[in-house]
Amino acid sequence: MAKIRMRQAVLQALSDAMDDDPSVFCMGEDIAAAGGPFKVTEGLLERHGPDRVIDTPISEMAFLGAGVGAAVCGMKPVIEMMFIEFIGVALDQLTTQAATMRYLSRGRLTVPMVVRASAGAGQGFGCQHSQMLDHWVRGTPGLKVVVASGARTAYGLLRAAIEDPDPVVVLEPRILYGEREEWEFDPAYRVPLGKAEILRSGGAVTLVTCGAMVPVAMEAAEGIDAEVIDLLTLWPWDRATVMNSVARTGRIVTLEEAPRGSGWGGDLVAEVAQAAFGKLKAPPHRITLPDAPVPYNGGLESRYLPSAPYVAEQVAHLLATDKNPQPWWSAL
Amino acid sequence: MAKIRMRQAVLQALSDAMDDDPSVFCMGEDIAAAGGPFKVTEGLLERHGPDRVIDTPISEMAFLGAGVGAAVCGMKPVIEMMFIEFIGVALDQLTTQAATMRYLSRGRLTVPMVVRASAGAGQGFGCQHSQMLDHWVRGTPGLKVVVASGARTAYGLLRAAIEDPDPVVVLEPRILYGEREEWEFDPAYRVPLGKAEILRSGGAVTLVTCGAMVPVAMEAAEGIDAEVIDLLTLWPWDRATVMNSVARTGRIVTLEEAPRGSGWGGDLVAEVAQAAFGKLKAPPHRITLPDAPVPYNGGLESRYLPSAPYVAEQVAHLLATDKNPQPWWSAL
Amino acid sequence: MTLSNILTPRDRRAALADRPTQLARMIEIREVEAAIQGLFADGHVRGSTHLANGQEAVAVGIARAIDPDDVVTCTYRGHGHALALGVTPVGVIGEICGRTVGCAGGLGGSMHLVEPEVGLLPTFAIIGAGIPVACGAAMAARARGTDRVAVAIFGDGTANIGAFHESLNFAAILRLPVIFVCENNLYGEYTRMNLSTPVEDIAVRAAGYAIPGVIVDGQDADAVEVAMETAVARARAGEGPSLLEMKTYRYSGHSRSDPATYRLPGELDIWMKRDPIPLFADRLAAEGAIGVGGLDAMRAVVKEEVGLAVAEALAAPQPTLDEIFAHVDAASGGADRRWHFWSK
Amino acid sequence: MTLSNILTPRDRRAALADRPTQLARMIEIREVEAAIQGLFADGHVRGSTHLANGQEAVAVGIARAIDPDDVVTCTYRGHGHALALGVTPVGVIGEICGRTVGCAGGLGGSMHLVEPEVGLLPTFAIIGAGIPVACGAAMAARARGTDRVAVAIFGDGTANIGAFHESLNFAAILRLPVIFVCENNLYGEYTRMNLSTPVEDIAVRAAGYAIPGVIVDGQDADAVEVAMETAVARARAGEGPSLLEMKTYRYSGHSRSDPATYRLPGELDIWMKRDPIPLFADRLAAEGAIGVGGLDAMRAVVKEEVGLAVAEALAAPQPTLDEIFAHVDAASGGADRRWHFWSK
Ligand SMILES: Cc1ncc(C[n+]2csc(CCOP(=O)(O)OP(=O)(O)O)c2C)c(N)n1
Ligand SMILES: Cc1ncc(C[n+]2csc(CCOP(=O)(O)OP(=O)(O)O)c2C)c(N)n1
Ligand SMILES: [Mg+2]
Ligand SMILES: [Mg+2]
Repeated sequence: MAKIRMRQAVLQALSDAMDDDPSVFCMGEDIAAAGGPFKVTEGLLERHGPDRVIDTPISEMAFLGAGVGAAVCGMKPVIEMMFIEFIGVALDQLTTQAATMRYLSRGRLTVPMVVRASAGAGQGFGCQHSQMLDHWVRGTPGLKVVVASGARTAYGLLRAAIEDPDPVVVLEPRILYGEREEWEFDPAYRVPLGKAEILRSGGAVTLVTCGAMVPVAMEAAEGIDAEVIDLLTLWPWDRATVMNSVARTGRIVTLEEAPRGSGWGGDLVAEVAQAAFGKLKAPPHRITLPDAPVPYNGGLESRYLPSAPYVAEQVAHLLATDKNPQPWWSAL
Repeated sequence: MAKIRMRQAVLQALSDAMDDDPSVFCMGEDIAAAGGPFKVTEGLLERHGPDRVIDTPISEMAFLGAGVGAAVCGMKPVIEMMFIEFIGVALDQLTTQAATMRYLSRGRLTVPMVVRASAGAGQGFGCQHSQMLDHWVRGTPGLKVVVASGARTAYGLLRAAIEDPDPVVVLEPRILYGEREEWEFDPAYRVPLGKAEILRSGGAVTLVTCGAMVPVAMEAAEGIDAEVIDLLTLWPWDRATVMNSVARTGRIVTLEEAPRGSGWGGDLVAEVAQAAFGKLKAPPHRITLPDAPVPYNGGLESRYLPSAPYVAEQVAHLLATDKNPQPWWSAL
Repeated sequence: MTLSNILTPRDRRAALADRPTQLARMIEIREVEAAIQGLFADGHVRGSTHLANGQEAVAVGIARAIDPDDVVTCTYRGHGHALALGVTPVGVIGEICGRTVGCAGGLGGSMHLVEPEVGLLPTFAIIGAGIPVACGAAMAARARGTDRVAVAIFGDGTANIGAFHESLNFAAILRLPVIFVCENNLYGEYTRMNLSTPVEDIAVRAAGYAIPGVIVDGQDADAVEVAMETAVARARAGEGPSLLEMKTYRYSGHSRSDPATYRLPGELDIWMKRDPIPLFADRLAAEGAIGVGGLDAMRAVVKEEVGLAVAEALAAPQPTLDEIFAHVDAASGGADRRWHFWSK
Repeated sequence: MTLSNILTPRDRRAALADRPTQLARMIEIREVEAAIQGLFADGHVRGSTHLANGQEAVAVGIARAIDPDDVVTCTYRGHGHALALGVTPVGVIGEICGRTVGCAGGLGGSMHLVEPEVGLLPTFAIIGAGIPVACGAAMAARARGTDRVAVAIFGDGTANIGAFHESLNFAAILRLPVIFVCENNLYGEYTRMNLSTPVEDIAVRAAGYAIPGVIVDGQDADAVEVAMETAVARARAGEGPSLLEMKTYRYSGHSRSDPATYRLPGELDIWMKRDPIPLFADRLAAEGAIGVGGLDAMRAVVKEEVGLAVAEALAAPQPTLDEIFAHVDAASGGADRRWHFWSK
């Protein structure tokens, strides 16, 4: 049982996948010689060589598109988008090209490509380098979206994504790269795509979250009879696990690292409200970011992001009153 | 009282806005000399001249970004994206640059820019030219998104969007360009951003929709006691109008031209489920597109899109049973 | 020359080795485009369609210079390339009419023709999108130890989109076996090139990436073939990419019923004087490869074949609703029909 | 030379007319970057920060050649440009420390410095994003009948992104009054230019757009100024855009605590031998504009000023929570502080 950092788990997953399958290769900006801006790919070049660990020019459209072409022709490219925001200059290749290749070729051509991207707030990178932006890709037919929440899930999701025959976006919360997790490393370990995980069982409320909000939710859940679910796959998400939990608890709260207007919780809560109609003990509740860009200042950013005490307070209020608490900014 | 086509209303709105405000100019591919691929800007060049009606190279990133810079420097650019899909090669300029300019300059610099885009399915343009894709921009702090549903709303929304001090995306359902609407033309007419419209009052169910689905909803509503709401602004959407209607009807159905995973109905239904908790007579219901790309074949595409009979059938089933009907494809 | 409709795409491709067949293929493209124009007028074609009549020599010249195992990314203006590469007239016309016999089963349409058997990826409807994808195919070819190359075909207007620039730089720095073919037909939609592009020759941009930039007579199928062969040889030898600019012209408007009133006066006539079909026919006659009246005889045969293809396409069934869901992703449950490039 | 901290940005800009002040400004940039490095080490700077020490001559040369009413788009590596254009050391250091006295109130951070008063738009953190925006500013200048120009400043690595290509073509075809300034410091992040770009000079790419492409000695403030003046004159005269490539070098790593172990051996020393500050100081001495020991004296004064700025920044309050919501859109209710370019 060793404690490993998420950064190491991602590196291990990439390296193991390249050991197991010669068609896997990695490509991105400064991932090879420099070992990655977040040291995620350190040593990958030395181990697998320059033909399989490739530094690119600053040309997201070119290397994301090249990933599509390489995947169609029998390779399994793993493309790194250093920050998810950068996909804003190349989105077409992922959502319009990769996602329609199988459909337009009537199943003859497929795009087994993985796009890895660091994402999320909390480290003072400012409003153009701190978002999750899963809504840009979530719900695109033919495209899957997953979010890691620590070393174990990062390894398991990434291996599963690389083995998936279709394009998968893997979001890696940047703030978790350095976090260590107790995990009995197992190279055969996979997190099946489309499956959520119950991290903590509870009877009073189902708290669904993902990514960097998972540790926040777990801390907040202490002392509350909350069932915490790590959604893991944002699209297509695990309806059964969520619905079964809500059937037991009768209450649903989502904890989302996104403003309400673009968060994954809308679709999820809508589905719950439909499936559990008449069976909920309290109104569904969404804990989200405010409708504003991410502030740079440390004090502001740490308030901007939901903290464990804030989440605990929100959930406690819901349990105590069976009414929706106001978000912190309503008091301003 | 004249019948005018939506295409003419858009043209009139652009021309009137340019007459009223010298800082307004239009830019896009083939909008000037050719009068636009859908003949929407026919005559605009002749009336307002080449300095204000500008043909661009095929460079979405350049001319969308130029719109941002021109807006910051006192102009009111109206940028045409011929098909909304094309924003996939330039999204960064809209969501990451335009939307954060006011925030990063602490209110000193603003981006009064309008991005017009034709959108939607139904005409056999294939899966890369037939989507709404409002989810790419919806919910972005600092950015508004509206959808026209006919000549009147196209004129009113576009004029209001051009007068708005912040960036606004105006989606124009391509399939409606040729549709005629009875409307007493009034150059002072505006559709306030952020306000929905009740097109038909009813007591049994609130049917919320927008864009090309509005005529479908209206036809479907005949013979049903349905209140039909045209949302008009997708972000920020009109909470009050929707909630008040649901408070009266006790039932909510959304009709969305998007697969469920990316449709605007998720957030809306989640909000309704929260605000009207315990007061709904039936589970909320969402009528969406299937989770598949848009097919080219005519028979397939016309089934792929919700038709009036299908919507009527879905709503009738909900009213009769107070249970959610299955989508048509569940029978396949 | 053989009845194209009873041959497989690969057979049709192989048949191009025969010079008279090469001429017949150019005529076939011309006739198929004419047929599509008619089908559009008759309401059998939905949405939009982009004809390439006038550009036949580019398509056939490229198809002759590469192997069916080489990969091609092309655009919505791809009917001619699809036919040249080997897709049958029924596969092309059927797709454009949305029928099951179409090369994409009727779900793709005019802008998305496809045939992996002859290396054609689904043609791209977003400007520039196919260019980086061709780079990736070239990366795969090299990584898998084959000497396959990739060809990216696009237009003059597309030379102003970011993906063009990024791809040429990317391919140059990685020395990828890819050939960038710009079909310069002088117009991007309704805009003449001089109004969107400050240089007259796209080929000059190659210097910005230190790769060869070659201007080619796109009306001469042999000139296209020779230029392609040089670039392909260079690519297969590991010497990197090339940019070829094919000077050509489209006789039809940009799409649908565009009357192309924006053309410069007389321009069309000047180009028609160098129509690629008689130009090539005369050469074959001089070579003695076809006899007197050979062109007319050939045209008659091809016309008949295309007529048969149209009839077959229109007689074919429409796809069923389940096709919408058959191939969205691996879980869709559509039969596994995966094509494996370069697998022994 | 005057105490920079008590001057407004516009005053500081005007003060650059004085050549000793020009030298002092270069020293100021050097010292502010050094201070930021220290503040980062001490934990006062969050996220990332990108220093421009070594590139001071480019910043000051540009600032001298344009007016405060001209518009500048720059990148995350913008501390030097912000200071040169006129932003006060407190405005820069304060922003990077997230304080209210920062030029973006502490909400933007190191990558987003801004000061409309001197034409600086919020610096862009997405590669290439500022280039088309500068084109738009140039369109506005022309549309509004002013002779203002726009300057887009970006790096060598950025010359490989689509926005660079599209913008140069766009500006060329519209003959926009914009100057594209590529600061070629030989590296894009941790990658040497030769590994990402097949040409040695970015300037050669100008030929692909039929605009002037000029290589400039970026270590010589006067050379930068002269080259800029030519391009600016051309732009103001309506003759269109230019691409200037400033050959320079960054002494620090790409960002944060990057040790820059990827540098070629000896490369740093070679560049330091042509450090822009002594180079310019010697020239001023030769002109008699500064006396013996003038440089040291000046450095001492600037060091003290920067020390005061650091103290003032660290003593300043943190922004309050309501600032998050003050300027999201017009409805946010933040005070209307709109800046109007070129309004009488
Ligand atoms: C990103 C994007 N922008 C715009 C379009 C619309 N469009 C389709 S074809 C075309 C003209 C392309 O001209 P060119 O590259 O010369 O090719 P040609 O049609 O002449 O073969 C345009 C602008 C598109 N499909 N994608
Ligand atoms: C679209 C995009 N891709 C990648 C990055 C990450 N990134 C930030 S700086 C940088 C290097 C830029 O190099 P250059 O253009 O030479 O500018 P310099 O930093 O040397 O001034 C990269 C790749 C980004 N910010 N945006
Ligand atoms: Mg063309
Ligand atoms: Mg650089």
